[in-house]
Amino acid sequence: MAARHRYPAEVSEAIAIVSLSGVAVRAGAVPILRDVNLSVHPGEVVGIFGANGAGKTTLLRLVATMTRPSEGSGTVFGTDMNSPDRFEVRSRIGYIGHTPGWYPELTLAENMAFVAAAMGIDAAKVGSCLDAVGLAGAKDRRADRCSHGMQRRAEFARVLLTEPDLLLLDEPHSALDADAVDLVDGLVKRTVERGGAAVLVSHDHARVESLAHRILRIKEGTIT
Amino acid sequence: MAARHRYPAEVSEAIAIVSLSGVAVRAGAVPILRDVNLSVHPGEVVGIFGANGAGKTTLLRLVATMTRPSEGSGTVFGTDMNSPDRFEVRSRIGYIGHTPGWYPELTLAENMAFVAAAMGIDAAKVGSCLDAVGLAGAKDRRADRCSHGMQRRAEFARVLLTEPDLLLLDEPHSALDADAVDLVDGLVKRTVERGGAAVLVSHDHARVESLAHRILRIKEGTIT
Amino acid sequence: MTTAKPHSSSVWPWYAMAIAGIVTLVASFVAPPDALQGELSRILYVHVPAAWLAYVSFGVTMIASAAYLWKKDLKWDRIAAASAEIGVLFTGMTLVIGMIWAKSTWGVWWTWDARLTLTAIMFFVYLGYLALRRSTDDLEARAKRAAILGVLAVVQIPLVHFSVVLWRGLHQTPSLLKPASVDMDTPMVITLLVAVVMFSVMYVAMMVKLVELGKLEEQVILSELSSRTPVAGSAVTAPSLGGDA
Amino acid sequence: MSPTFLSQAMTVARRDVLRERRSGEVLWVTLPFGAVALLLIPIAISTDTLTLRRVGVGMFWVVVMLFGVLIAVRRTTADSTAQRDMVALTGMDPAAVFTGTALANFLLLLVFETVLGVLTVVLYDIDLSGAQWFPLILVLVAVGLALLGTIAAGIVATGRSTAALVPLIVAPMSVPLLIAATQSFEGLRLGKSILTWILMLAVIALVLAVAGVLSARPLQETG
Amino acid sequence: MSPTFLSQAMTVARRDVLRERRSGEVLWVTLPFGAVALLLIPIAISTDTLTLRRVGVGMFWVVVMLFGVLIAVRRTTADSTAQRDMVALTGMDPAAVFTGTALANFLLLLVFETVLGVLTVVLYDIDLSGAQWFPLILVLVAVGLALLGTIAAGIVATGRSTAALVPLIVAPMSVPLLIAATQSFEGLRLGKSILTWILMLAVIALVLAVAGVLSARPLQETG
Ligand code: HEM
Ligand SMILES: Nc1ncnc2c1ncn2[C@@H]1O[C@H](COP(=O)(O)OP(=O)(O)OP(=O)(O)O)[C@@H](O)[C@H]1O
Ligand SMILES: Nc1ncnc2c1ncn2[C@@H]1O[C@H](COP(=O)(O)OP(=O)(O)OP(=O)(O)O)[C@@H](O)[C@H]1O
Ligand SMILES: [Mg+2]
Ligand SMILES: [Mg+2]
Repeated sequence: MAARHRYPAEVSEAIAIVSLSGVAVRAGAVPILRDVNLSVHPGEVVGIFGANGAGKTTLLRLVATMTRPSEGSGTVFGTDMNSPDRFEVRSRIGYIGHTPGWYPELTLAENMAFVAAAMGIDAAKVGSCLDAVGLAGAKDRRADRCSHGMQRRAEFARVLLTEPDLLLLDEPHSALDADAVDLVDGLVKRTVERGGAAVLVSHDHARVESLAHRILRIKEGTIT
Repeated sequence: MAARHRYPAEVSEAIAIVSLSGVAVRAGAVPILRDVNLSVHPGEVVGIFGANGAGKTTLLRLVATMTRPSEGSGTVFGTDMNSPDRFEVRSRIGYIGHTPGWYPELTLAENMAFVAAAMGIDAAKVGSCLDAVGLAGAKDRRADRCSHGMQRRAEFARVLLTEPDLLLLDEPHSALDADAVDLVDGLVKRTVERGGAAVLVSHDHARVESLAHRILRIKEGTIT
Repeated sequence: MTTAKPHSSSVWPWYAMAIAGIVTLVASFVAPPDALQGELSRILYVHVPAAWLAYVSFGVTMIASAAYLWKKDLKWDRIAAASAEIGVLFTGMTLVIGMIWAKSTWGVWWTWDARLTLTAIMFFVYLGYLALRRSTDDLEARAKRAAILGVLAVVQIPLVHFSVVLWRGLHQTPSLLKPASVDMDTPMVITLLVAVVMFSVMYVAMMVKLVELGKLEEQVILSELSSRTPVAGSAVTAPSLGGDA
Repeated sequence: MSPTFLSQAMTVARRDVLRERRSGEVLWVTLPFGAVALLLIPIAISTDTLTLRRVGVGMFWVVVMLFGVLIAVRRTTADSTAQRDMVALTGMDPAAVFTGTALANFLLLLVFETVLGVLTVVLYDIDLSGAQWFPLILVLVAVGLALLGTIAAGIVATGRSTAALVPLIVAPMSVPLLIAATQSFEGLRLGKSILTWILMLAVIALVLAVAGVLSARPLQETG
Repeated sequence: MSPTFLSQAMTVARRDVLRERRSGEVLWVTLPFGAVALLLIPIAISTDTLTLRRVGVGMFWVVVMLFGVLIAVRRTTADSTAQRDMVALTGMDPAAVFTGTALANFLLLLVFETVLGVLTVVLYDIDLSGAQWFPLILVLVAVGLALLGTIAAGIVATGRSTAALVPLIVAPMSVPLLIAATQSFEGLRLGKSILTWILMLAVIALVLAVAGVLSARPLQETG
């Protein structure tokens, strides 16, 4: 099942999942990131800290191929970030951003079913994933009638559904209640055990330090 | 300056700032809150915990008079929540919700200046408030070009600007970096010292417990 | 990357434009007046070349856009943009001069002739193209989107040109680019040809100028972006509530 | 001291104008759309100049009505709950907010009408007799439409009822406006008195203004 | 195995139709608005039945063009960055997403056209000779408009001033469509052959389809 998701075991040690070299991101003439070098290897959990506005979200979206580098080059799963074929690796990436992106007029289950259908995943899995994050009872509730925390939980369900090899989590602990924060740990561990990797952006130093193998700090637009 | 904001000192001990009795909130036929009784007195800091989807945000918006009770009655600063004059007390309420509500096409300073003008506050104060939250350098940046954390910080600047007597903070610590989390404490203390009160909703038990005089828990729509 | 004298080529286009303008004017007044329209017919020598060169400009925009999509070289994007700007200018000229002409021959500024309307619409399409370019500052994203529009928008040319054939209207039917007969006097045709050549010279001169300018602008942006430019994040500092009042 | 009703309204209007200047929604989206509509109509009905001249004024008003209401409605309903909360929590009088919004809508509509009006006159070769009355009629129609759109948007913004109501609210109300507008132009052309129509426009505007201000408080944001 | 191009496109189309069924944007807002437009026109131009009959078909097409494009564009540009991220990260082929979106837009437009078409026939007392050709023409125009709107939304969607450019890009590009549509109806009325126009519509649709599919990958979300 979902064989396309698996990172080939034999090369997993050698090849970096993410590799950025000398990358800069600009918004018009305003530099946001510059000279970023980063490589993330299979099995790794990387924590990223940095002040508000330092460029953490920009970095995650860059790695997710949703923002293109203005300078420098990078690869994700060996695919060039600038290549028009970059959409092909996106199914292996699990990204959770600041705000959930569910379609407000669809129910959680319908939203998830859309993702499943789009990725060729068995629709039957949707229920169990929502169940796993404690949303079984709310699966037929429209997304815009779910509380903020419920929508965030559902994003974790989506990650469970798609089983990505690279997790990119932007402040994953926020909005989750005491019961649900462990979801983050569980998901990260699962992913790593499968030979994937995770990048966590957070202001919650204690939680991330206990989880990450390596902590990076963003300052002045570069990783220090 | 801003005398209308001050709670009359002589009655501040006696009169509750918020008083809800037997309040229920329904969305259509779905009950969200039921039989909520709550009173918040001047000088008090109340922490509210509860699972995702328990109704914490609904409660805060109810107190902020943005949602009306389907049943029961309540007052804020002595004004009935159902009265058509409830808009008159709103200027004394400082509410920070899950997502910032800045106009994306205006700069932070322009957004703030709008609030100042609407409330009859001297526009000169805008700069110093943004400065106090560490956004002096970004005041002329459009809100949609500010990071999530920057927008959240600006909300604290707005609270500094309007000097409310009742603070309603929905997960105030989230998205703030290590430097900025103390803003929450500072603001709450300032408000309380002025004779105001604060209600904090959070999943960050440690931080809120150190701040609050009283902790309430919401479960299945009622305060326990 | 930059040549030693980046400004060396920027003078001759001005001369070229001036000379071409003068030659066109002289030619139009030397030519004999038309039997029917009299002196007014001289407008033709500006009106028609302007329209045709607008076609050429947008055609070049189309080709350069396609080339950009093919090669992903920003050089092509600059050419496409410059040509579109000139095309808009020429289309505007056609419209204004045409309206003046219309007022004096048909008695109204505007009429619902297919060609007139479609020319106006062509004008809007390429204004839209230019507006699209102004909406992003990411050079590559801008180039890509503009290129796609630049290719699609070219349908306006045949539409304008053949509009007179498709509907009956007031406007002159094609008299030159029509396969069979040429129903103009030889002197008129020659003058027209001279004017067209002169407009082409103007077009080339303006292209050189604008492409140069575009390149220069890009260089200015890049040079201002030194490693010392503060990053966006430096605008945020640690908060201080200013005492514990 | 909390600001006066008028200064609150002005604050809101100023905000709206500033937002428009930044986003250019009306000036760069709706206006060109309207202009294109005026250009397309003759192509579509491909008829003689005489008919076009007769049809021109009417088309102008139809375009103004439709797009005018779109302008007023879009701007309000596009705001998020958080944005509406921010406004509500300034404690401004909902009636003042209504007035300010309507004022801004009026100004935007006036620009819209004027530009399209000039275009119509040029394109459709409109008879300009009685042109000294045009400004008055344009202003009155803009007032009416701005109020109408603002009321409709206010009803929608309160939640429950969806945007679906807008056309239902707007359609019947815009008919009298349209009739008064076209008839007063027709009257000018024929050299007849247009007092009745002007009065009708004024009355509509007045009724809508009163309705809007009175309904603002009961309709205030309830999430 | 990752799903085929076609199944991805169908997934997207099904999502769009479901969203429309829930929100009713097209059916309950845009459609009534279009109907209001058709109702207002006779009031505005207040002319004889004969002129109305002549003008009716043209007005129908103008309304279809303007609102049709609004439909196609609104639905795409209204989505938030987070929503677009979600779609992109499914790893679907951008060309399949384009195809699916265009397909859904086509279906919505067809409904829109049909309802308004019936309304036009009733209101304007349209000559129904050659009516067997109507479905073909309606379908071809809907295809063209849907593709055009989807392409335009794609071109502007990532820009900051987003929706601002759409009308400038789309409305003029729809001119060939408008011409072909009105001329084929004119042809039917006069009993002439409309093959050229049908062919023109088909060619436009084909060109747009190719352009859309080819441009989808280069245009894929770039933030
Ligand atoms: C606003 C008004 C007008 C516009 C927008 C306009 C536009 C154009 C355009 C675009 C062309 C190039 C056609 C082509 O070769 O494909 C053209 C050609 C021409 N125009 Fe006009 N025109 C206008 C008014 C007039 C008037 C008033 C006259 C004369 C009575 C006129 C006479 C001509 C002639 C003789 C040609 C050359 C025809 C040919 O060889 O194709 N135009 N016009
Ligand atoms: N219109 C509605 N229809 C049905 N249920 C609704 C509606 N609006 C809100 N709810 C439900 O009301 C409950 C309370 O929502 P609320 O946003 O107050 O939760 P919360 O305690 O703030 O949760 P969180 O910790 O996730 O922020 C949720 O379960 C939500 O799904
Ligand atoms: N279009 C733009 N123009 C100018 N500056 C921009 C633009 N987009 C983003 N920025 C700036 O880029 C910086 C990085 O933003 P980003 O969202 O990556 O920050 P972040 O590290 O995630 O911050 P936070 O902790 O607040 O989430 C911010 O300072 C932001 O203001
Ligand atoms: Mg961030
Ligand atoms: Mg909440």
